[in-house]
Amino acid sequence: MAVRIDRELCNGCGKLDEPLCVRICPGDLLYKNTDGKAAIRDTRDCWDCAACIKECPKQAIEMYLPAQIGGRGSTLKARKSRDKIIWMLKRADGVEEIIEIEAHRIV
Amino acid sequence: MAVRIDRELCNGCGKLDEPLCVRICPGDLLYKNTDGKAAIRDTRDCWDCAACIKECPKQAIEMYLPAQIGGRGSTLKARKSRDKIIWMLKRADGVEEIIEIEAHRIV
Amino acid sequence: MLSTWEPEVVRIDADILIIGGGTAGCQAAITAKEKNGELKVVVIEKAHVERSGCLASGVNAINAYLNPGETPQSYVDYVKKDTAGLIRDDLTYTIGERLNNCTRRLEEWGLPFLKDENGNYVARGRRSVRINGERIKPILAEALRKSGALVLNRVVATNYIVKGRKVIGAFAFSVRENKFYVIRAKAVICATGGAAGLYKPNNDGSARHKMWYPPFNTGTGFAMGLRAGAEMTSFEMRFIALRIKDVLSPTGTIAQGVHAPQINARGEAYLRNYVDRSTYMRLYATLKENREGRGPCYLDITGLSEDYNRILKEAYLNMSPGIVLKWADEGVEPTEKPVEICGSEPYIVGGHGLAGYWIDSRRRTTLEGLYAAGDVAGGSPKKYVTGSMAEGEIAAEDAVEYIKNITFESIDESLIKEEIQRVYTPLIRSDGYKKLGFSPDEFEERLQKIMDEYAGGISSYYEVYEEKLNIAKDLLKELQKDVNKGYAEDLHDLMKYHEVIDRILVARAVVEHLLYRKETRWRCYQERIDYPYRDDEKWLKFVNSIYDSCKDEIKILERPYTNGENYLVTWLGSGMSGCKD
Amino acid sequence: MLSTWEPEVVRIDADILIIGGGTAGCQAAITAKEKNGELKVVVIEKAHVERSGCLASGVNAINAYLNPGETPQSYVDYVKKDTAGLIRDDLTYTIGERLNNCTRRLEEWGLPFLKDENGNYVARGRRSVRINGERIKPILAEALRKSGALVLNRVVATNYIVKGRKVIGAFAFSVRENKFYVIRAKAVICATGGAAGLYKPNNDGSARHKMWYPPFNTGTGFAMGLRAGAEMTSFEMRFIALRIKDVLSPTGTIAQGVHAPQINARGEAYLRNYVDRSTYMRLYATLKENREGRGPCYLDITGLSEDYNRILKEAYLNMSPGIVLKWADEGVEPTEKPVEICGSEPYIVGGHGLAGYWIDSRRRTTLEGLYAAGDVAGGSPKKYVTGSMAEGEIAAEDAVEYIKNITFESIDESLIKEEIQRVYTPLIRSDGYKKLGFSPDEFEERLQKIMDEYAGGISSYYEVYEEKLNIAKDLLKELQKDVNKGYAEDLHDLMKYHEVIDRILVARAVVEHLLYRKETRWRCYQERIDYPYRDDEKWLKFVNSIYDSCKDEIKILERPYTNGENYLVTWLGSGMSGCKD
Ligand SMILES: Cc1cc2c(cc1C)N(S(=O)(=O)O)[C@H]1C(=O)NC(=O)N=C1N2C[C@H](O)[C@H](O)[C@H](O)COP(=O)(O)OP(=O)(O)OC[C@H]1O[C@@H](n2cnc3c(N)ncnc32)[C@H](O)[C@@H]1O
Ligand SMILES: Cc1cc2c(cc1C)N(S(=O)(=O)O)[C@H]1C(=O)NC(=O)N=C1N2C[C@H](O)[C@H](O)[C@H](O)COP(=O)(O)OP(=O)(O)OC[C@H]1O[C@@H](n2cnc3c(N)ncnc32)[C@H](O)[C@@H]1O
Ligand SMILES: Nc1ncnc2c1ncn2[C@@H]1O[C@H](COP(=O)(O)O)[C@@H](O)[C@H]1O
Ligand SMILES: Nc1ncnc2c1ncn2[C@@H]1O[C@H](COP(=O)(O)O)[C@@H](O)[C@H]1O
Ligand SMILES: Nc1ncnc2c1ncn2[C@@H]1O[C@H](COP(=O)(O)O)[C@@H](O)[C@H]1O
Ligand code: SF4
Ligand code: SF4
Ligand code: SF4
Ligand code: SF4
Ligand code: NA
Repeated sequence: MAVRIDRELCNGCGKLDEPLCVRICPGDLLYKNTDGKAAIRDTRDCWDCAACIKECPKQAIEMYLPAQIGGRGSTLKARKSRDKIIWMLKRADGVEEIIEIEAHRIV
Repeated sequence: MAVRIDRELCNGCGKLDEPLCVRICPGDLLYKNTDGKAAIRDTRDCWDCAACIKECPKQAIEMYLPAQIGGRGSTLKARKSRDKIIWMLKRADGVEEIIEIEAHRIV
Repeated sequence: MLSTWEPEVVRIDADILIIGGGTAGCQAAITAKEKNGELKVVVIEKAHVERSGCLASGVNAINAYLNPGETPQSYVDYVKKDTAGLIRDDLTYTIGERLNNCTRRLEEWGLPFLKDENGNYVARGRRSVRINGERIKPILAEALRKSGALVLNRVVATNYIVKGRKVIGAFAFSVRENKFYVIRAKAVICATGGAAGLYKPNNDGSARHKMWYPPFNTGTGFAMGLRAGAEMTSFEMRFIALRIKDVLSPTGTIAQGVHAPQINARGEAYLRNYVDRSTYMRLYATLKENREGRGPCYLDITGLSEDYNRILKEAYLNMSPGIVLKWADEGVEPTEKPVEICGSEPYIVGGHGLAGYWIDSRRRTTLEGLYAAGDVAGGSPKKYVTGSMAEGEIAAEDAVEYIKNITFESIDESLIKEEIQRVYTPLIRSDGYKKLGFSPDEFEERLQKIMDEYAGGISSYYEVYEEKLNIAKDLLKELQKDVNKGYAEDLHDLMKYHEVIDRILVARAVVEHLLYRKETRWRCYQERIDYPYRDDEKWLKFVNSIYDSCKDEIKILERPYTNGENYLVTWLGSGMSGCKD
Repeated sequence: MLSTWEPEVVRIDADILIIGGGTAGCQAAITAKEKNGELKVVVIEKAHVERSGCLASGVNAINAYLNPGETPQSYVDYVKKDTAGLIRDDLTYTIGERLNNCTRRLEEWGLPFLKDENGNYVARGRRSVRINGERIKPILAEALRKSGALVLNRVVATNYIVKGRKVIGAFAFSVRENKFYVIRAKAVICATGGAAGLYKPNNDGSARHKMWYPPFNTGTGFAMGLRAGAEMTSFEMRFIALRIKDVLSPTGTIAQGVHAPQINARGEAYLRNYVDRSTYMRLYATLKENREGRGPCYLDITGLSEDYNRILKEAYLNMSPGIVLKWADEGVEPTEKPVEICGSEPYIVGGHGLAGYWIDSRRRTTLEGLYAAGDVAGGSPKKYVTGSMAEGEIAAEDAVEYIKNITFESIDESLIKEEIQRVYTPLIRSDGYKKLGFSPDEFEERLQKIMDEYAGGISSYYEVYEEKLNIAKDLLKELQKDVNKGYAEDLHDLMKYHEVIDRILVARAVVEHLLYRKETRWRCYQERIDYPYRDDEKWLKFVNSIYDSCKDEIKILERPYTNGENYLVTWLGSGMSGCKD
């Protein structure tokens, strides 16, 4: 269990045939639910690779650690631009941190 | 995962407020589903104590071993009478065995 | 917010309240009613007394019975020898005195005992007799019903009601109805059994509850006692059962029952290399064979005649059907191959081991008005079914006398409010704050991982040492805080939530005990690799603990071993009372 | 019955078919198209090439790059020394020749490399440079797209199409559509990566897939090769990663990146006690500290300046965000405390380790028309990203030449029918026979339990010996039969079903290899406690295997180690062809 989809924020990627998160997940874990929103088949199968959270244009997916390995509710979201990735880390105690990293040197 | 409820055989214990299997399970794992039949909350929580399979008057519940520990589909059912317990062991290869044991010396 | 879940408060007054309607609890209730039929005796049981606790599946022997030639003292001698010299002789002796009578009672109620030609019980070793014990729990439950005690099934105790150092009742909630119970009592007997699920079990995922000890015995009795300031003993002596691999069925049935030797992968009867063949050494030796390249190990039943196929299947169907299914899945008859054996997860259990409430010979705990009996009571290992019954009897007999001078105490309403809040808050969180929380299952995984890795679980061959134990200690304290972020979806889930809460506290006590005893007294059960030898000079004494709930600290104290003398159990803790102001 | 699930059969002819669009596969496709833009190059990928395989999350270093002063030969020397003297020099050398060029290509495509004042790459050790590699896979995928190769995403290869000992294409199915692919090819390059999930992983339950290696790399390439009769090497050299505990994030980032020492619980830099500090000895030493009472062990980053908090977070966000969340959950900055380390589950992977297809220096396997590159190719450890790319290049360059004289082969229709049957039967069973079956997850649990307990998983400190391995061998054979009772609910489930099928076969090969090598060459990776020493005289040679699918037997053969000389890879197996008649 490691990603959580905010059903308020997710719009099912509108008119796209295949939502972006569904398209990207290397484990084929995400699917479009009957309610038109993204859902995860089995949270136990998630690798925590963060591909989906980077891909979601609505920042509707957040990653967190399972309690088993010490997870306490800190979350990670991401927004990607053409050349950067902007990480949004939110600690369980509310402290937020933005980390921007170069990701693609456009040549 | 260790008990399986046959939804054809189960009649939800008819008019009983609380089905017999629901009443007996030491783990409170069984409940009456919206369809009126018994169901198990989470098969992973079953202790394999066999209380429910002894209790069911319809022999609708069978016990088996999870594949993880070598389960291959052999099943165990039981029928109790006032003084005896009759076990019905069915091997995955189809071989059946009935074992009757004294259970209560009525005095 | 609370209102959506606000339970109906049910108030009951009981002369004697028995928590846990298992082996000890049933016998306690029956005894109390026999002594004085006028008394209001109430039993609360989280499951249904018909099939709850250790006996849910049945048993196939009465493991504590004095066959001809045995005496209470010979029983004490045996138990002491098997426990590296450290037991409470007084407790064991007073159990020994009653074993055979408890056995006879079971027979009177209709439990089928196997008999020889002369009508005597069929011995299975010097202190054991064979039974067809599949129905043992319904039989006990019937006797309980007939006794006239009031039985509340599906009612889960959560805490004692405490006044100063006196227990005046208990709180409980129903998993069937939206009801919260406030039960006042003149005396309370705790008979909630031991604790499984503190450690990562042998199997995981779909088979995670395929364990020897009932996964539904979650140590709540210990936790309630700790929270109330009761003194506990010997939590460092974890009981680790030598069991049939995968299905975790008991081994005594064949080791003792048909004298099957323990052999290693080379066919050697490896116990021959050991002078000490006590219960824990049989386990230790098995692990050693495995570690040194001579495993796996087996109980060899291949020499037996074909008759034993049926005998063994019956014996296990009476107690632990898992192995019968395993034989079927392997397509073999029992005697066709040796059965592989392994060590279980560590349990905290006073019926096989030494851990539990610190009690006196009347089964009084260090809290006034509170008794303990059976797997939840410490100091007297190898009591099993009949020993647990014996303790239930002793406690009930004393309680019947004790309450003569006791009147009901008034309960501070704010205590009730607080406990309702504590108990039901996870459900409330599930309404509003679910997004941030974890389920009870997830916290249980965390607990078991911590204990497995840092406090000597299966994956470290049960070995412990200071540095790791200190980490366990810290992580458990953090986990205890984190659980407050948990939620429960329904009443069943709420029960699981409190089970985790309770297990964490028990685990914390286990870790403190393991940290304290700086020797290795019982290999595997308590194996401090930084203090690898038994040291009678310094450590032939009890390690006890009291939880200080104000400071949230477990304090360790020592109690001397005094050979056979009766103990005066005095209260040394501060308990819940101290932190109110 | 089949009809309900009868898939549409899609037929494709490819000059070069590449199975697996990961690091090696992308580079192979790009290279082939660069060499000859006219060729029809097809890539099939079970996930989506944009974020599949090892690189899905990103990486933060190019671990195989020759910094100034290093040469292909010094690279060979280092890898050989780190692998107890047994590698394929020819393979490692030919990788070494291309490492820096592959690195430059990544930079050209836009991967951000850190540079020093002089515009040189920032070295992270002698053969490693730092990158901001979060986007590495999308960058590779973009280059792939531009190459003009045809990419089929969500298409899972299940088997090669084999004629005699020649591979003439592959079968595959879509997890998005009800389509079965029959792809003919003049040459096939296998680039499916290694295998995780053969063993019980470090975490279970809700965290079971929190592992280092991708849980979605399931060893299908190995299994397809085995079923087709290809020769495999060194499966006994399991790669076990030293990783950050709980989150399993890589450690090189701090061990090599900021020179953090490995310390034990007492603060001692315990590697000082070892002359040999090779990769597996760093792991072995860590386990030893733990076993002997000096654990846990840590990478000590507390000495670093505060700047490193940001540096380390960035580095890990670029590759493995788990540890960043862990720091957040603990409420600490990275340099506030040492990070605890542990050994991972054993993986079979040719990119870090030695296991994989037996190939020649052109990356030809022992089957005609079949190449292997990257983590699926054996003999050349420590190739990492750039080494995998190099192998993709070498294979593609040779394939472009090879196919000049090759024409498409006709495919026997009955082969197609058989494979459709094999692939889709679990879905059919789900219609009718579900009652008797188990899900893929349940079989995976079984597999992992067997491997953990009998073939040297985490719970036995990775140690193996003959008796237990023989049990694993038997149980795996039985499991292989039992899986036939499994079912799949949908196409996703069907993929998982075949992943288990494939893992079981790979696991069987691992066990045979472990049984065969009667020495201990690589501690932990291959630690035979019944043969505890390295024995160069007898065992400085490769242990290889070929699966005989007719007899369902894995045959072991030996291949000599010949210092640096090119290998002629000849086919010694009988393969699938033999049992048709
Ligand atoms: C688990 C187990 C135990 C045994 C065996 C096999 C197995 C699989 N074998 S052999 O392997 O040794 O061979 C037996 C055997 O053949 N012969 C024998 O004499 N003893 C055996 N034991 C040992 C005895 O059974 C054991 O020592 C006694 O039964 C212990 O009696 P007691 O201490 O009463 O525990 P219990 O489990 O029976 O009852 C506890 C009850 O408390 C309830 N409970 C718990 N928490 C509660 C709460 N918060 N609120 C309300 N109720 C709450 C429980 O539901 C339960 O009903
Ligand atoms: C898992 C992992 C690996 C690394 C790292 C961190 C982590 C978390 N780190 S550090 O820790 O070392 O530091 C890296 C690092 O920083 N630097 C580095 O150089 N290498 C790292 N590796 C090693 C390299 O990444 C690795 O050696 C190469 O990427 C291997 O390349 P390749 O052999 O191509 O494997 P792949 O996983 O990229 O691709 C396999 C593809 O095949 C697909 N596939 C598999 N089966 C298929 C089937 N049946 N049908 C169709 N497709 C089918 C997969 O989906 C995948 O796309
Ligand atoms: N190897 C053995 N030798 C003698 N008694 C045993 C042996 N194993 C178990 N027992 C006894 O059998 C009873 C049940 O044990 P168990 O099944 O291990 O819980 C206990 O009284 C044990 O002391
Ligand atoms: N070329 C090499 N040959 C052998 N061992 C090496 C080589 N380079 C690095 N190492 C080992 O890797 C460790 C770290 O080296 P470095 O990566 O240079 O910081 C050293 O302790 C060496 O044992
Ligand atoms: N302690 C170490 N000393 C030197 N190099 C290391 C150390 N740990 C990891 N590395 C190197 O860092 C790279 C990535 O390693 P890893 O993160 O363990 O996969 C590899 O090239 C390793 O050889
Ligand atoms: S990518 Fe985001 S918005 Fe689109 S379906 Fe997935 S969660 Fe919803
Ligand atoms: S984090 Fe990775 S594995 Fe998990 S759901 Fe997202 S894309 Fe899939
Ligand atoms: S006892 Fe049997 S018939 Fe009654 S509800 Fe349960 S399964 Fe159905
Ligand atoms: S076997 Fe026992 S634990 Fe499992 S569902 Fe039936 S009664 Fe409950
Ligand atoms: Na271990």
